[in-house]
Amino acid sequence: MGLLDQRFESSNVFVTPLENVLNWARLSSLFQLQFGLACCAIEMMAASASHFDIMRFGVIPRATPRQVDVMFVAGTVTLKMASRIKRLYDQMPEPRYVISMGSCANCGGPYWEHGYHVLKGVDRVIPVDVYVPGCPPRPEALLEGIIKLQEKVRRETLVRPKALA
Amino acid sequence: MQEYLIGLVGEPLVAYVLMAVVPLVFILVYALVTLYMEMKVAAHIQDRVAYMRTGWHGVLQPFADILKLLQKEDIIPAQADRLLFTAAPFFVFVGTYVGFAAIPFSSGYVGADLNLGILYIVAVSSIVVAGLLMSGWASNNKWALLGSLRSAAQIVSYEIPSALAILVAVMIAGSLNLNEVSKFQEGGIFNWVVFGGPGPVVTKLLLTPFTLTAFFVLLTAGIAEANRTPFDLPEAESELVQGFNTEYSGMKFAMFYLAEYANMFLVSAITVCLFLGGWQSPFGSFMSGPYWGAFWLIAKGMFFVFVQVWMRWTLPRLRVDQLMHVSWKVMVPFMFVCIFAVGLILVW
Amino acid sequence: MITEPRIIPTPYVTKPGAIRTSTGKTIRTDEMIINMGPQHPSTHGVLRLEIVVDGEIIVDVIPHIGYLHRCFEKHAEHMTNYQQVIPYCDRMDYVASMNNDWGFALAVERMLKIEVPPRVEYLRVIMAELQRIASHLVAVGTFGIDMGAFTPFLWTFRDREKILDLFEMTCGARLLYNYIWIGGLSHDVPPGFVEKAKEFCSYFGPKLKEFNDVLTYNEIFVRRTANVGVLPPDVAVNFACSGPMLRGSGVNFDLRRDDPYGVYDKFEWEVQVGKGEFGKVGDVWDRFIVKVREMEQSVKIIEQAVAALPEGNVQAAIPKRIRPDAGSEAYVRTESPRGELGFYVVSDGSASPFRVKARGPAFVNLSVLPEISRGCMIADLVAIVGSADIVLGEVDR
Amino acid sequence: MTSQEILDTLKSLCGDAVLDAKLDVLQPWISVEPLKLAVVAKALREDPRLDFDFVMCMSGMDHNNGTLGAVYHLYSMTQKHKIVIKAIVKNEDARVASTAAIWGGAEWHEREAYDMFGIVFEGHPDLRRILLPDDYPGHPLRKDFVVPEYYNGMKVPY
Repeated sequence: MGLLDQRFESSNVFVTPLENVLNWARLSSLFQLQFGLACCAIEMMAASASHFDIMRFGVIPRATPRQVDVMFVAGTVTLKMASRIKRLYDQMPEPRYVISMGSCANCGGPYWEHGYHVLKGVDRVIPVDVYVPGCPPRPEALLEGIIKLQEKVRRETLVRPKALA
Repeated sequence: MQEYLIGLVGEPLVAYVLMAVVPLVFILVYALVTLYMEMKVAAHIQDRVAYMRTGWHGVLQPFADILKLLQKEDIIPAQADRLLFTAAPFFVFVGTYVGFAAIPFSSGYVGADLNLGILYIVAVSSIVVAGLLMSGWASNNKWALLGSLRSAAQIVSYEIPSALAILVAVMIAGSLNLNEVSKFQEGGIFNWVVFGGPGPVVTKLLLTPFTLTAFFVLLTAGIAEANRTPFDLPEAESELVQGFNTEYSGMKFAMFYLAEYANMFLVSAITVCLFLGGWQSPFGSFMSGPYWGAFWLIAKGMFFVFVQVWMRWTLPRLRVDQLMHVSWKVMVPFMFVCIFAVGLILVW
Repeated sequence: MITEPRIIPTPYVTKPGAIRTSTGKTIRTDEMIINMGPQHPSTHGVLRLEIVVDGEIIVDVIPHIGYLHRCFEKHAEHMTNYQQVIPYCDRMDYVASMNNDWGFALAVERMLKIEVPPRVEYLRVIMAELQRIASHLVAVGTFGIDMGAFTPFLWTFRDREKILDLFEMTCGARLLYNYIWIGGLSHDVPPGFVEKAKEFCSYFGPKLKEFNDVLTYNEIFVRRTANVGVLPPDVAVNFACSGPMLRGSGVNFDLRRDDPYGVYDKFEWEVQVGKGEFGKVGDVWDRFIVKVREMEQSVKIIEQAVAALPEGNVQAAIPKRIRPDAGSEAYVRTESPRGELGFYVVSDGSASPFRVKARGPAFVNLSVLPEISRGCMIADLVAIVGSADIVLGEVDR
Repeated sequence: MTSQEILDTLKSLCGDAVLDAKLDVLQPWISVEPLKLAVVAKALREDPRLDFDFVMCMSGMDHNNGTLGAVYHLYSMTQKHKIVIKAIVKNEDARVASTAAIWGGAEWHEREAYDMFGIVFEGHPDLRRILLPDDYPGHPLRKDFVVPEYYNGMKVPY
């Protein structure tokens, strides 16, 4: 849980601008876990290379899960890897986001039927914020996924949900 | 400036605090600028554009980064040594920050006008080593441990050639006080210590090869002490994940980051003060004075920060044994020769 | 509830060592086991290396693979026809899809004794060589990152985009193409392809020189890589290493020349071998420079193939339902960018393969890693893994 | 050397181990006694006329008739000839002599065959599973393999 998250009972004239500023900071500085699984990792690398330049959106790769905000699950998640991914996710500090990149991470992709060692969707082990379809998704699709994630972050609130109040 | 401030606020203690705040503010502003600059310079080297979405050409990106890091959850690993883990980033930052006290930003401002200024800087920067060792040990992470051991070995080794190089400048200027050394180099670019300091032309010509060598050694050793490429072994990303700060998150990580950037400027500023005239204008009395002095020191310092950034995005990294080799078997013998020669020339 | 897997410990016991100090005292030291990966910046994917270190010196390396085991062979057996296997071949070595497609298609063609039209042969060579350049660009670029130089990586990816543009105009995909089919190609190249390919060839030469200036002949880089991870030729052959790994050790062996397929015999080109210019033959630098020089050779081949590209059909006459004779089998090997890529295909007379075994070059090249990395430093291990140019999709299949 | 000459040489070296051969196919193969494979491999590797030093490929097989097979595709870098060696074993007694001591390149392939088919290679230095996790149930490339419903709490089928 991040600073100030869910610390307010209701929204008011002070909370809303604060929310806007904090959400702006969150969405424009998304450090990414430098970690690829399979084919999509190559497209993820292409997205961070000169041609597509994911850094325009403030996405910087960091090697350790302790310093990142978003994890791109780029590729097929196998049963052997699933527990590792869960651990990586657990090591990330709040607020944390997950982009599931590619069909394999979304639902098992081409390995859905006979993949005896493939996890059919990373959402079976960790929560996913944005799904990027494609096999593999083009780098533009990943950029779109980041924009979608930014839209989601922009709507976040510091107010505690009614159900928890 | 000190007397002026005491007169202004009346209370000496408040004046001292105000004096101390100046470098802190400077470090923060400078770190924001350099964060942005580093990424933009890197982008231009690499045929891309980097930050574009936060403000005009992404100028607000450093603010977003800091604000976001403030919001992050502060993780202390379960098996970590909590006290040392929390204290380490402060040690690292403070070790760098106190070094700024003895840097003469202009003829009118120096935090602490110490007689042994440069010696003081060399001494207090050792606190950084303690902080790095603490961070690696307390994290209870093998990569962090390796990283911190590497950095301790590296910083301790490179302090020797850098101290010897400092000695060359000190011998020529005849003072350990950085402000005095800066004053000594008055009268334009050719009176700087890197060109032999003010003196007869023959002495200058004789001194220049040795002072140039000392200058490059000091700069290189400084980069090594600041853990920048090609000497960024302690946090060698491709080998040790993130090195000593592997387990750090949120603001503690930001402290390390800040300390690294502050250190970059500190080593540049020391080099500038000792060899490149400090706050002196390169054009003699033209564009000089207390305010221009601050401009010149920061401009020269920033130039070497830029050089460090440039090198980082161009060069590969050394290996541990090669790093030690460069320090002990190349730089230290070279510096002994330099000191001997400079001493000989000065006595003669 | 997801539980942690039960793990059989590797058969390694750490041994206490001792350092004798100058005063004659001995200090007891312990070996430390570090897990490198599966999430580590320089394992090129999801490789896990269990390394036993004494300080920074590596005592032993135990590779653990399988974190990307995607059951290629099971899928190949369960497809309704042979053609459907090709997309899975694409995804096996995702950095060199064209070469993988060709390998499988060639295996089935040999079983069926199909001759493909000349235009197909030429286009396959062009595609495979373009893919080889693209793959080597990824390899040398990421190797730069392993050495701490980030910029060359971005430069290589910039140049790789030009090749991907060519592929994209051919078949619409950037990475996984499904372009080379059994008995031919999925379709002909579009108009303008030949001109763009020529343009690429002339663009690429200067860029490669620029890359060499900034990385290959950099003093620090040379010192980091020369005399590191030396793989002697006899060990390389015994461990069945192939591709740049084998040629880097000075063994003059290239399947394009020594076990001919395609129309490689019609072009002028040379097999590149490591010569030990800065150290012993078979060190990391040799393996690296072989890749760089192979890119030059590939450009040469593409230039000749594009100039001589014949007109004609792009699909041979093949039966609508591919059913090789029952019991027929073929092991066909091709030179993928990483080395000998073999497909062992067995048919039982039905429309789907009875058994497909893929021999990934990276899988075999990786198995020699413990042999060549004992006694070096952690930074050297990173260099050795980088120079072996593994793609985990192919190691684990 | 032609495949006939290879067969004759091999028979003269260790004739009792050679069971069967088929030379008139695309890639000629020789079938050998599974538990004497190491002896055959030593002969193939060390005889200067044969000199098979390069294991191109080693595959496990399930013939779907109660037998498993280990197939070695060999190549000689010096003599430039190829041969295929097969060792066929019963499902219930799947034991083959390991060749890892003779060809380093076969070591991981044999581990893979053990992992996928459950063929035990006797004398292998480190016969653990290589691709699948240590506690994975069954050998997936056997034709009678059934995909487990759950593995460590994770649902496996779609």
